[in-house]
Amino acid sequence: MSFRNYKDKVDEGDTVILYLSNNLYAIDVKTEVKNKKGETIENVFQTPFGALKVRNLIGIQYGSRIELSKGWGHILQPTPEMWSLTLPHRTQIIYTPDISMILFQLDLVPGCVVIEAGTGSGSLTHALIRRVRPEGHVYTFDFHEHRSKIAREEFEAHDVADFVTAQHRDIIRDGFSEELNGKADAVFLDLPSPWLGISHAVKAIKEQGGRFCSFSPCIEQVQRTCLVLQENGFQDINTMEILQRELKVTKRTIPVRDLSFLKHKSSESPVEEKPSGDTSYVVAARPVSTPGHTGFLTVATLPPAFARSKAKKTKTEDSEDTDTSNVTHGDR
Amino acid sequence: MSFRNYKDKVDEGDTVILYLSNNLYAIDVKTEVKNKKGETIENVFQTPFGALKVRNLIGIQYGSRIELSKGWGHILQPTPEMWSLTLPHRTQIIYTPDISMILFQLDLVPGCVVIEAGTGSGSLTHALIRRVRPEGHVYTFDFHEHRSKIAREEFEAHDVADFVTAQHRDIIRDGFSEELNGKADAVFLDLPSPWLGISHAVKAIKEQGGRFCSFSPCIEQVQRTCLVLQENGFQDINTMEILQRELKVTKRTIPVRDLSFLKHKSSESPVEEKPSGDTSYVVAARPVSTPGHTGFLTVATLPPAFARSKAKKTKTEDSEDTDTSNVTHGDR
Amino acid sequence: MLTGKVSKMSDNMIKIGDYIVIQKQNFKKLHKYNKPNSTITVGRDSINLNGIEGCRYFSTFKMISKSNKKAREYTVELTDEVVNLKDEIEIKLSGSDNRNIVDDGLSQKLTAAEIEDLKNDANRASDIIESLITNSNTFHNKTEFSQEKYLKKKEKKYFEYLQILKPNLRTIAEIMYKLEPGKVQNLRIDTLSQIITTVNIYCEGNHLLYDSGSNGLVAAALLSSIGQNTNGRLVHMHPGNMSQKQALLAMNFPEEQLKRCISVNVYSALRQFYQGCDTNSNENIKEIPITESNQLKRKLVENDNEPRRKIAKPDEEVSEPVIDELKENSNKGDPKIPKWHFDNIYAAQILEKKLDSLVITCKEDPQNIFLELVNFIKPGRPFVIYYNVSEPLQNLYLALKSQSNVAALKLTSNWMRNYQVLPERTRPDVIMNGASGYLLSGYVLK
Amino acid sequence: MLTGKVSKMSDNMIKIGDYIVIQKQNFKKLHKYNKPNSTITVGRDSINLNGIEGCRYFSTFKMISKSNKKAREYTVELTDEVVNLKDEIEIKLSGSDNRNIVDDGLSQKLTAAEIEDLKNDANRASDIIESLITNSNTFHNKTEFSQEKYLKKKEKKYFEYLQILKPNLRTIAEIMYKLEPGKVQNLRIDTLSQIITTVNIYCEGNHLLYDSGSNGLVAAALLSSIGQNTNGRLVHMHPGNMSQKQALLAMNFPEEQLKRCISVNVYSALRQFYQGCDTNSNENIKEIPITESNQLKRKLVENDNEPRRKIAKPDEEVSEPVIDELKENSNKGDPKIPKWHFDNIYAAQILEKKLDSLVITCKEDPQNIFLELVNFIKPGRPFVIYYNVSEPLQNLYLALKSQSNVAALKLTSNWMRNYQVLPERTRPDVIMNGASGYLLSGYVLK
Repeated sequence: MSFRNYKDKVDEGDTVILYLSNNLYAIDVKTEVKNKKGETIENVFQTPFGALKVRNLIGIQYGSRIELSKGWGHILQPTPEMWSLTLPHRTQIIYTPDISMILFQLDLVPGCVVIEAGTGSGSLTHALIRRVRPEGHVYTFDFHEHRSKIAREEFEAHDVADFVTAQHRDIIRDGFSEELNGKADAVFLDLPSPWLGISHAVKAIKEQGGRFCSFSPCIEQVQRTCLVLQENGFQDINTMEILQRELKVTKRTIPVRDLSFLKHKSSESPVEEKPSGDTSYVVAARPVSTPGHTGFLTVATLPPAFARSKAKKTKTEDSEDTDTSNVTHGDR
Repeated sequence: MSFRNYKDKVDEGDTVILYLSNNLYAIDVKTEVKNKKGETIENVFQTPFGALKVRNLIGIQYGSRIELSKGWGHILQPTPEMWSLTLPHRTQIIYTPDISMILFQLDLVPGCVVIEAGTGSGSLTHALIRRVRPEGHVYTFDFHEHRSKIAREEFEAHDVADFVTAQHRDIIRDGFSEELNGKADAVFLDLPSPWLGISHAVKAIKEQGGRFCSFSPCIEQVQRTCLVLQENGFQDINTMEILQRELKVTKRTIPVRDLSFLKHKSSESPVEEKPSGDTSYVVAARPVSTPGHTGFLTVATLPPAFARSKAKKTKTEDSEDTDTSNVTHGDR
Repeated sequence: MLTGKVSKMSDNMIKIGDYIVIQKQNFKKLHKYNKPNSTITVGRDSINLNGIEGCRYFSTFKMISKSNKKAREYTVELTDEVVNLKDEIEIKLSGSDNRNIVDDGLSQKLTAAEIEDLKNDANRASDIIESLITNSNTFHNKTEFSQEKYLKKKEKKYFEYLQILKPNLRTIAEIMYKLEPGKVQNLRIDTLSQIITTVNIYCEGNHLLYDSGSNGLVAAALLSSIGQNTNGRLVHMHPGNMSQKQALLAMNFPEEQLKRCISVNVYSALRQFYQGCDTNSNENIKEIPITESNQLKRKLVENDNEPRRKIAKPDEEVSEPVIDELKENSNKGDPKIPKWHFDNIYAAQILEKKLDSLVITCKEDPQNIFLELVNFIKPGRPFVIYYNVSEPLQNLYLALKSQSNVAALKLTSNWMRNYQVLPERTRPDVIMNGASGYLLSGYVLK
Repeated sequence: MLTGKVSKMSDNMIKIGDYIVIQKQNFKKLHKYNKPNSTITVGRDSINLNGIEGCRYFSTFKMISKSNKKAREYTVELTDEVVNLKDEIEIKLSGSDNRNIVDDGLSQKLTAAEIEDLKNDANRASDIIESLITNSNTFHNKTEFSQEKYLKKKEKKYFEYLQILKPNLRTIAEIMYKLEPGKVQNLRIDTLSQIITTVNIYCEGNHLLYDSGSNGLVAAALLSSIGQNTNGRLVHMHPGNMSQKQALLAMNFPEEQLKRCISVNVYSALRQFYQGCDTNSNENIKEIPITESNQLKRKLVENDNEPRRKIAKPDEEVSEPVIDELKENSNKGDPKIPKWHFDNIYAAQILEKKLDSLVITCKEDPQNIFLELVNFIKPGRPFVIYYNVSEPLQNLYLALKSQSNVAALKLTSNWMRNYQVLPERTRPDVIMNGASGYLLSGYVLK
């Protein structure tokens, strides 16, 4: 229940984040769980620093230190950002640097209605919910029935189900539901063939216009999407990529090698041919291995109905590029 | 004549680099020039810091400071790197970060035979010559007759013509000349349609195999090139991008704002509500505006003849991507 | 289920007093539309906006030359259709490459003077360009690509349409950054967007911002995410007498929302908190009359049982503009007590209860400021500090590492790339912005 | 006109004593092929190389299981044809997306034990994988993309071919960096390639390198660009008794070329230069006998009129390996005087005449080392200093800015991105290397 509003203390039913030596773990605060045999047993969470009786978390203040047999950790209240780092992966997920830009580019503020397809593991969905509450709403669709079901259960468990409707639906084939026509401020697509969802997006966006964003790992998807956006009267079409890089800060001591003494004959005792001392720097080292690509974000504005230009077909010689109905794409 | 070997002093006929307050200028050391009327006059080079009588450069040591009426500069002997920064642009040119990687990826060492198309403004050509001399050779082609001629004249003037053959030739249409068959260690293409030059590259590369590199600004060119490389039996096909970023180092003084005094009632005299002091950091600032893209480098190995796999056609459904004979591309 | 923002029709009309965005091709400009016939400058053109009032946002206007085109003075006229040069000008011939083109500066047969006359006489940009093409020796030998490039360039020069957009966080942040990144501490949109998510801003809670260099951009971003008609509040601390609020005002926030951004001088607010009075002078202290408006404010903060009622008379040097800007929101009951006194009290009351997030975007060394303000943040809550170079944050990182009151310290920087996506010409933009600034983030511990 | 490198046929044959590169799919490994039946380890496989001697470089070998496959011991057999899994396995059915696939861990009907048996019994990787597919419930519902991904993964696991390549700078630099970037100071290929061009290395001239952490990679790069049968020379200074030369040796340079890399201890060479003797001890000094070999060396350096002939007896602690490694090149005339004595004299003579470039790739703070060695560089010549983090170079930058003996100071770092180029799946690689190190470059002034 800890996803809804900030709270001071841990209650039963909360999901909490255990921060332990640079790692995050999400823990459901349930005093008891069922074991493999179906028996109800005490809920004990195993950490690298020793076992944690989950019951003991109840009532402690968020931000508190908790002692483990081989060390200690801290209990934090989950945010969508922490959730992205701890959630169970059912698909590839979108992380905070992209999520931040998606929220920004979709012009989302509390009160907006936003459509998302597909739901995936719900990483972005949590961030969308946070941004549009309390009066706005998120409609999220996934063509994978099981995934959609799990997402719904998660939203219930996180006490944010009021703000989100998660449906199993192949929106490429079936479109968003009729009742959404003209209701959305923004549409986000993370689909293998996003360009096939654009006409549905146009239907769903409000008469006063709205924003569109598509997340695609490959450039071919972007190329098709941009063409179809243009044909559908979108303006300000932009494609971008965001990479966040973490810098490792340390105090580094490095040797100093004096060579100047060699200019003069040394005294009887030989000078050691070793570094003559140390100096230290506060260094920010860039990581050897770092995310190199997540996906391209293609964003665009659908103007209000009165200002939409008639859908223009691009010139004939380009048409092969847009005739993509027979291209099949798998899940990423 | 100063492009061939290192020298100590400036001679007449040299090209020298004037380094002036972070700017580089290439100057041909000729004591006299013709003016617009065809009259021979003293050669005076105008700089932002005052006029420079070119005659006075003769005999001075490279690395020397020269005085100008409003300041001073330094005279350096040109390297291919400095030349890239000062040469007259006749086309878009390739700069040192890409040039360095091209030389590296082509496995070039003194003695190699390398083919380049097109010559362009000769930026890369100078670096190729330096790397393969004294026994190697550069063959460079351009379909633009005038450009090819100017390049030839430049190589003569720079005293490196022994190491390079610059020809006007449309190598896509006509291939490299017959006499180059099986002679090259490496082939470099900077052409609007590089994939159309690959079969010619295969012919030109030695029986013992060699390396290939193509520089293209757009991803569509890369996609076609990679497919055709694969069809032609190349291995280790890689596409990469290099961006060099300059960091601006300065000592930056920033204010320190003390707020702790507010915890206590102050004495009669009010404390000023201003920064309480300064601190300074040696900072390396990243530039606001920096090259964001030059081109994609696609590199590959052509194995020795005995180890080349038979040219495999890719599957039929991909063939539309490679049927590109009717695609026209302009100059970049 | 379907609720969402109910937007009034009038919200979509251009009104006097609105901040508006003028878009001409890719160029965007922010403008306060103060009076019906206000004039803006776009490039070298001077454009009178008379007639846009009451039109819908997103409308397109054609620029009409006032007298001759040389003067570059225009009025505007609502239009339905934007003419695309490429659609108007039919190109019959293209070369297959540029091999035969020698750039000798002689390819255009028209003289400069003739072109100038053409510009003054022609009605439409397409007419000018058509003439230029007809009189070019080389245009028809150029490749289709080069021709398009040429048209794009000319279109940019002669494009004669404007669009009026409603500002929002995205457009304001882009415009301010593009105009002069130094004025917003190089705070690029990717980094700005991450500040908002990193500290988990949403419609509830109390959030603390110390900003001394973003011209109100960070406050605008946070308040925008807190939303209209919600309970969230932002305490916006700043040094100096006046907060920078350009971006905040440009958002056209309704009064209700803008009021929940409590802008206070950092010294006054902290003095109010620690000493119960917000000026350093001990003279002229008097009881605050409990007016309706400040009582209302006090009710928002529950359990307020502090006897901090003493506030000083306004210092004569204190900024008029702030007061002016927010005059309507301030207590009309007692004209002698400026609004900022109540703001300081209000802020101190919120500080008392501690806040849910901390954002620092400063020009000063962040260390002192962070160490002071982190005390007001509840345990378990996130913070983020922005600085435009990394070194001060590296220092602070090490200082905080040696303490035990923060967790999950992370220093990050971003890299953002824009793409040109066009058939056969897809590639990253050739110029990118290399300076995104740095974020140091973490969580406050108990 | 057509000259070029004349390569002997024998250069293209795998010989005992060569360093060789073993490539298995994308994995490359460097190996000194010391004896005909030497064994290498690739992943968990142990492979005996018996039989590769005399084969041409670029040949492909099939891995043959020695006994049962569990032991993971292989011999190799020259082969003509590499089998591509995708060409062998015909896939009849693909789903259009993965919507119906639930990953419950139950999709493979074969048990782990059955798969293990299969691996031991099957002759070819394609047989194993065909069985896996046939027994999978979900494979044929997967999309073509997912199927290909699956095959790629399996191919990697069961791929049974090796290729033997001839090492060169590119492969050596890639292998060393990939294996352990820390062992080459994080010197990535883009940065390495720029070191070579920045200091304008070519076949002529004398070049100075101080390297204390690249395992010979920088020396290999510079000597490679100086070339075979040319006049260029590299003075390669290092701290400690022994130079790191792994990469230098792996290049299989001919003796003539390797000799022009004069590797010297920085202290000894500088002492020789300044004091005319290369050890600090004053005992046991004797005249060097003028042997044929050291006279030859002295001739290379013209105008040598310095009376620096005194050298000391070898210090007993001095590394045997260096001497051993280069024994054949050293003066056979007088076994009592180790080669390094002559190298120090030779280096001092070159220093005397000053050099044409300076490269520093050190683990120490670069400032002292640069300030000392820059004195040996001719005016107008380039220098470059590599360091794996920027802060020491920032410091040095400021120090040099305040002096007037260098021009065009520039601190740079690189960013390199690799791409996956495949039909419908073109994108940058999802993991990139963020640490390229930093270069501080400039020109020496008079």
